Amino acid sequence: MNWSSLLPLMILLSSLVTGLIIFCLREKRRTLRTGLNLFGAVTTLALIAVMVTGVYRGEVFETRLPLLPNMDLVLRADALSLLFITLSGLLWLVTTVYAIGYLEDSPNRSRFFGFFSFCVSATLGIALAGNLITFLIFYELLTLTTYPLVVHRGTPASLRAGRVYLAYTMLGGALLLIGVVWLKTLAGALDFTASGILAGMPEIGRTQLTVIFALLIAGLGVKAALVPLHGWLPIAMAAPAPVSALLHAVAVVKAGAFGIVRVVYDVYGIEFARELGLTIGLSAIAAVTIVWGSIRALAQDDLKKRLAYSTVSQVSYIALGTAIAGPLATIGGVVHLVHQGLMKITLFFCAGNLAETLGIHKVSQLNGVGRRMPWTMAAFTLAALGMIGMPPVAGFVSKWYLGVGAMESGAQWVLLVLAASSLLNAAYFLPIIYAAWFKPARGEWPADRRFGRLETHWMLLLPPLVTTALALAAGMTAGWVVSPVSWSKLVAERESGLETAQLVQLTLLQAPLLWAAVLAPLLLAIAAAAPRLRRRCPALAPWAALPALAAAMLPAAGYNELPWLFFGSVMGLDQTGRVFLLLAALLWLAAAFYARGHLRDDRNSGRFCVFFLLAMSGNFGLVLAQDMFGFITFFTLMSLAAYGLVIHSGTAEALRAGKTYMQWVIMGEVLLFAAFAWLVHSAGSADIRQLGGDAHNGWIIGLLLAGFGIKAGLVPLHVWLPRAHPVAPIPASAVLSGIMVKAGLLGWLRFLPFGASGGGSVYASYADWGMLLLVLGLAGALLAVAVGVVQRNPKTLLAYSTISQMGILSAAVGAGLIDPALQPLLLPALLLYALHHGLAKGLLFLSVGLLPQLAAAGRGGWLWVVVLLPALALAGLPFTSGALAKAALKTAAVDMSVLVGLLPVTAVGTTLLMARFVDLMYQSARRQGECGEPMPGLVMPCLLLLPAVAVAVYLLPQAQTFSAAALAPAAVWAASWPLLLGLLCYWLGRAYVNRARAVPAGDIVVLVEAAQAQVQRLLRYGGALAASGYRLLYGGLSVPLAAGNRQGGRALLQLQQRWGYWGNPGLVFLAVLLVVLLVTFA
Amino acid sequence: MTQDLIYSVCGIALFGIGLYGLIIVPHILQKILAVNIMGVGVFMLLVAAGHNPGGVSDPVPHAMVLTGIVVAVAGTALALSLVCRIGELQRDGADEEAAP
Amino acid sequence: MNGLQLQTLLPWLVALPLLAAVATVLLQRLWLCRWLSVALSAAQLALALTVLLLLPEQSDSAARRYALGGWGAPLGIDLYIDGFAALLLATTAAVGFLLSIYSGAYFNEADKAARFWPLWWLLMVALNGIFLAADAFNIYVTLEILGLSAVALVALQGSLPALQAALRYLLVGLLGSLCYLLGVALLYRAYGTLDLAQLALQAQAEPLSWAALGLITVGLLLKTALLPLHFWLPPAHSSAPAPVSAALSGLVVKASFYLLARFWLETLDTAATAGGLQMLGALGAAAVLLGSLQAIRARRLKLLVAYSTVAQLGYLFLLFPLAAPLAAGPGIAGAALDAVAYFIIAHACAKAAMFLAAGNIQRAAGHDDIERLQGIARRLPLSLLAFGVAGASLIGLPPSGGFIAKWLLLDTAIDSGQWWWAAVAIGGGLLAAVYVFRVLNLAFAGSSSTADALRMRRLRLPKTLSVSAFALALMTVLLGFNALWVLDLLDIGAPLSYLAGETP
Amino acid sequence: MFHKLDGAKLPLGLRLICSAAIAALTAVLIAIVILSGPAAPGLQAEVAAQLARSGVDNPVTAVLLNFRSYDTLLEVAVLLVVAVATMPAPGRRLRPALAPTGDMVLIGLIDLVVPVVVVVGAYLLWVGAYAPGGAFQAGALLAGAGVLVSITGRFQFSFGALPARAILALGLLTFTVTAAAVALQTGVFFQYPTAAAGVLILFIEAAATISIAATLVLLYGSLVPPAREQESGP
Repeated sequence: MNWSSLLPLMILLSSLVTGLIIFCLREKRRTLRTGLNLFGAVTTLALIAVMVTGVYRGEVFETRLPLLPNMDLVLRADALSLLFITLSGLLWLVTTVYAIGYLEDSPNRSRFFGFFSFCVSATLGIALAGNLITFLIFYELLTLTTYPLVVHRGTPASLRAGRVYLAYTMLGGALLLIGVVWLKTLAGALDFTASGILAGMPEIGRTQLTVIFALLIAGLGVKAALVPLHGWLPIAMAAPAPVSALLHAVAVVKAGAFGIVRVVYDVYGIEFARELGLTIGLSAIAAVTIVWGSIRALAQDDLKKRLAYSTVSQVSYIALGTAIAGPLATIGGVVHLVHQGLMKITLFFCAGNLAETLGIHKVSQLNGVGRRMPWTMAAFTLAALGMIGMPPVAGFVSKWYLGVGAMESGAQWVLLVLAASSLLNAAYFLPIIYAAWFKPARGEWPADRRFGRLETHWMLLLPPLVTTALALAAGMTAGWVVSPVSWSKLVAERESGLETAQLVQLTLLQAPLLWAAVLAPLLLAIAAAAPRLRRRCPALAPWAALPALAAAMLPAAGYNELPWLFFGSVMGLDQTGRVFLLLAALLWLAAAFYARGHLRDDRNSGRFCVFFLLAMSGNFGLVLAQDMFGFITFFTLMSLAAYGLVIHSGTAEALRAGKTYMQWVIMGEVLLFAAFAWLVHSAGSADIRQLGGDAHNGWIIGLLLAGFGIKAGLVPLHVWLPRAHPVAPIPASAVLSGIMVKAGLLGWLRFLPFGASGGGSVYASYADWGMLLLVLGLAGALLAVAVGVVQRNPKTLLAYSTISQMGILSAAVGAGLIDPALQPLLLPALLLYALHHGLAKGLLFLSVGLLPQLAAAGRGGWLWVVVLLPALALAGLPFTSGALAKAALKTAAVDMSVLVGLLPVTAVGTTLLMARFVDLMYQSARRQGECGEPMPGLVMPCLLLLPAVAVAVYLLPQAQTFSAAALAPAAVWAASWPLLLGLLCYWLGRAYVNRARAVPAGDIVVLVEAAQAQVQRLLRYGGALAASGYRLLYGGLSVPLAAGNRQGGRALLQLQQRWGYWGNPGLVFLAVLLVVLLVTFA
Repeated sequence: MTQDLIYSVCGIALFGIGLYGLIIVPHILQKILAVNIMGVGVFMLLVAAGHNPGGVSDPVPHAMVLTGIVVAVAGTALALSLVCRIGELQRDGADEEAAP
Repeated sequence: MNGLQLQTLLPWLVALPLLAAVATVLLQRLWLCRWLSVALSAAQLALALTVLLLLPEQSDSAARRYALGGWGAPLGIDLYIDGFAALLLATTAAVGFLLSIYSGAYFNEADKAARFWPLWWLLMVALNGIFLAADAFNIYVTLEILGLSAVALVALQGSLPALQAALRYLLVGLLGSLCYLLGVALLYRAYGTLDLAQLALQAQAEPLSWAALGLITVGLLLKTALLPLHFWLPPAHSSAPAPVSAALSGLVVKASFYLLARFWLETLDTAATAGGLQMLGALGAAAVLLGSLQAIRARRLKLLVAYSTVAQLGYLFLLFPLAAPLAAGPGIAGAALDAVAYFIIAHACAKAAMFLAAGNIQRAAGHDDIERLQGIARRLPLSLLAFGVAGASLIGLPPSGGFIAKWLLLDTAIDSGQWWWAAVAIGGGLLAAVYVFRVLNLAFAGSSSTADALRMRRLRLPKTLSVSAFALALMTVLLGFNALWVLDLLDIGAPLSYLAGETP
Repeated sequence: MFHKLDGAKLPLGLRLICSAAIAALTAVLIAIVILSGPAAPGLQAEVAAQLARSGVDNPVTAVLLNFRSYDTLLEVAVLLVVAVATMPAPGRRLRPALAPTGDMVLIGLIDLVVPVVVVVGAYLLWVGAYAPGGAFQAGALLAGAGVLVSITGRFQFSFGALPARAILALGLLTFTVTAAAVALQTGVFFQYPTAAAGVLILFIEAAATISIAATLVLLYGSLVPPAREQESGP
């Protein structure tokens, strides 16, 4: 026995001994117990750290104790076990702190902490188990040690929970035992080996192996809560919060999942398992579990139960990743061990905090709790977003790998499952977040306890914050050597024998300004968490956009490569990016200045500002990102932050708009996720620069079109836009319509096979998609005019105008897809158009806020230029930026007769809309009373933007190609006649338009919502049906265990009573005597 | 039929009779006696097995029977003393029930 | 260790408890009895362990045989030891040691204590005698000592149910002994010898040996309380004083099982039939299931534990079908014995611990009605922990002796192609979980009025009681670690020797 | 008095079945015994061969106290078990079954008979070495005398007292110690030196006789139901 063979044992003992000592302590020795607890946890962690460094240096740690002939108790550290023990050790420490705070002054603490330590010991044992038998031993031990924790409270509910828990786990343990023994008789010692034990044993019957596999998975599936073996998990919620946290995040469910990974990879061997066809079944079960758990979670009002069902769903990601059986999916599954642990423990901590501090147990009681407990709810929100799969929280990373892995293994349907699960996750988490932050509180909390200056006891507050930070860090630093993902990569490499790891690159920061552009608003937003800074925030916000502006203006070459961030983050500024960054910087700058004045009297200006800055940061980031992860991360950041902007006013309308917005955002995220996963797989890299045209297939293009189409307001995915843009405060509307929708366009430009050189044949298959996009875009361009022109609210009208303009851009992109030959010219044209539209639309929105000034404009009619110039530019008045953009588009799409032919028609429509807009503004301005007092500080930003609208487009290098075409006399005429025609039309139809009833904003979504109500009723009915079926299936199980054997045993009892007399036993004796004699006679 | 065979058959028959008594006869004293009868049957069989017509008979079964008798006496005595104590307790119990 | 011969130690294993019995009869002072007994128990343990240590050096079967009086087999009586016997001896000594410590604190009435110690030591005499026995009639006498002393110990409780249970136990024991003796008589008649080894050589498959085997089997089954004949066990074991229950359930029933195994698989193996072996297995399986169900139903704690014994004994009988020579090769038979021997040892420790814990609870609460025991854990945490740990072993949860035993059993069952016995073992484990946790639930049930009532009683339970119960439970756990050592020992002398393909 | 101990009376059908079963069993056993022919030759040859070394002439005694003396030792242990089990609590006396009687005839008879019994007992003990007789027979005879003495109330045994216990344990103690002590001489338990075998056996038997007699008296006494207070009156 030397050091390296003792270390695993010592890790185990460090928690075991702690538990033993604590067990012997008297209840009153509080300080000593706390000290011991922390000491034990820290010691374990330290030993784990020693081991990790040792393994890193190539040492082998193995404790081997003989147990039975040909069977040893083996504790060994490999990559997979290190991952798990590190997680366990870390979360133990955190949970210990939490539990100390949580259980203050409650009885039986020595018992609790004793078993708590035992439980950790068992988990560590599971992690370190070097063969199936050792694993089994600790697995059973875990059952035993968690039971006292589950029933700790001693209430009837918890006792029942304990019984159910035992019933399930004991059955599972028994199945596992049979499987292990059987396997052992066939295959010997069952030491975990990287490529599986069984692959090298062809002589074993396949049917047997299949049955054994089923037994093992069923046994492990109980703890991993695979449907239909998950019934214990929600019931076990009766346990105290730290126990739930530990049960769900680390110990129990993870033990099951971990076991599944071990069995599939290290016992069967992934290749072999797939050959046997075993992984299909497992992945199917996992998929069903994922979806079913989520559906059940939807129906729960009890917060902890909802989280429990969420666990049911989430843990199966691990099984799914394992079963998909590709190296990347393995990474996803394994890393989800860690990620889910971090996030779920956070959620449970938070739920515990709510219950402990405010007495809140139900989702329905959560209204407005975000104000009372901001830190807790912030942690909750982040973790929940991670669960949904929002980057950059850790959950995204695992989903990412799972998706890519599924593609790699040709299991496309998994994407569907992931998408469905994400949607469902959102459906049950977002209402919580929404209620906590945005709904007003309903009077008193059920049981409010005060803890001085903090919102709750510091020991309760610290752990969730730490785990959230870790979850966030795990997602952000996915590419770092010591991140869970890299670790999982190591595991996956070992398991599948494939090289997937990247070389570790040195950090390259060639263009620090790019980072500054992103970080400036982000840091400011974070700083604004402090109340004192928050008040200053509006004043500071504009300056945060300056680095971006500088970056867009100044020439800078090269890329920032941060391999440890995400999956190797790359930031760069290419031509496309530069245009978008310029647009973004200008708009955000102007909007920020505008907001300073606009929100001067708003009580919540600080909050607005935080969201504003976050969205800004996301927007800059997505423009700069040159890798998919960066792109989607910032894209998500922007989308989510924009939610805060949309609902800022808090009116019913705003809330409804926010809801619609969020639904579509989530949908878009899911679609994009699927698309990206597929893309990364087929391209082999997440780096956009290496994205060849041949990486795509029809599905990817379809997903990209739909995913970005939502953001870009592509008909019929546009419905959120006319609702969300108008209700937001004016500066927010400006950036929403001006630049944020352009993110969709940018996405297309970046990820569609656009502007890339490629063979003609590859593109042939994209033509259909291109045609679709073209048709939808043009339809949108025209229909939006029809709907927009009857609007009364100028902002809604502008939103429809945006849809119309984006339709044109979409159609252009579609044209590019149809005919790749167009692309070299089309790309700069698109950029020009985007810049022009963004600036003009932004200014138009800002101008809406100037109404009071305009109304009082008697003395300065010149202010109308702020309204008229962008309006005319949009309409395409010759020599304006609009004329240039349109000419460019026409030139570029010269071969695309449909587009070229319809462009003037859209110009007519745009003119109509703009005429209507100016008319509306004019009408409003005339009715002075409605306009209110003019606010100071609004004019300046508009004036700042005005020259940009006028000339910025001409300054672009891309403009040079087209300026000649735009300034040619024919072009001038071509630009003029639609304008004139439009004005004429408006003049003719003005009376009708003024009388017409406005189509409700969101047009078709109204119909959808009507249908939705019906669907919801149906769903509720279906849910009830499912629930009753569930009771039918499982209700029966708990009854005989709980109510006990009252009926079944009566006959037996009578039998026994009768046997108490002598007669029957005597007879029995005789019978036995005769039988024995009979059978002994051969 | 030789002499030892007669004894053997009788021994087995006695065993059967004892068994019948033990199982069927309700009274506890009779049961105890039945056990003794069974014992006697076995002893007879043993002694018969040691019978050596025409020669010295085998002393080992004799010794075994002697030992067996003592054991049987001990068992019987213990059983009887238990019966006595049970009877005593039952009588006390009956008294207590009757008293109030 | 040349000076110390294994053989010379064997008679001391009987003589030591005999002398102890005499000494405790003669000593008047209670505390003297108590400490002497504890000391002698320790000596007995040391003796048994020394035997265990010396055993591996003796591969020759003659070296493990001790001719009392120097006469040798047919005429005199031999003592014989092999791995199986040695392990059981060591188990007896170890469990006996802890039970002695416990009993010292448990019996505080002069009268009971004065009777207890001699009877206790005579029980030890009988147990050691049986494990060492190599003579069929000698076994009869030791069986009688065992039965009578056990009955007397049960009757120590003095309550009416205890006396009635004792009486029934006594009659059953006598009936069993007489059946056994009848079988021995038939054997002597047929083969003219009483020595087991010689019987094994001479016995043939003929009606007389079949009848003898049948009678011996029924007699021993009755004493082992295999399922249809188990009716006497629950009342006797549940109404006895705690340490007595522990010894009865842990050790005494194992003695008759040990003999059954010897007769079926060694001495009269030629007469053993496949049908008989399978039938014993089937009865065992039935015992596992029905006994567990009864335990689940039991209202009283000690009754629950007693029924659990009925169930656990069922496992042991799986030895017969698994070791059946027709079923599999010699390796499997050896594995089956390994499994069952481990079962015996693990169950001895676990069940003793459980009964001691139950005794503590009964003493503290004044009753052992399970429903009324809520909140008892707060008062007797260590006892309940002991109960839980021992229960885990019964369920077969690792790491415990019970787990290893179950593992080996499953292994053997699957290996020999008789998977249905594996199903029995698994099912039994699950049922055991149900009844064990039924009790453990009490530990966590909220404090009720009972807990307060207990506090009112203010009965200080001596620490020794709970600590020794826990020590036994701990032993059960320790057995779950290095099983190799135990199993290596077991193979010495190839117990049930034909299994290894040799005849003694 | 024992009604509650009795098993329920079985129904006739069951009794018939039982009887049939037992009859069948007995018949089978008898058939087997008859068919299996004469008994195998026993151990008489071996006994005869070794009798000279046993120290006694009576083969049964030789088997009992030398060849198979281990069994006999355990037999004495069985008696001790029962003695301990039925032993009255310390300080409690066994009650005489009859009130001390003043019947002169009875007293005279006892005075006459008891010494004779003692002498006969001693003879039986001694003759065991040569002819049927021995410890158990002698002990039983002595016990008879003891019972006589105790029921007439002439003498009351206090079995809880130390001397009585000593007497009860004497047989086992002597036997065990002797068996172990000879091992010092010969190296084997129970292997008496041939020369001293006869004496040692007699010594053991004497001790055993006393214990057996005492045990039997104790057993008899313990069975006497304690008289009820009300009924013990005249």
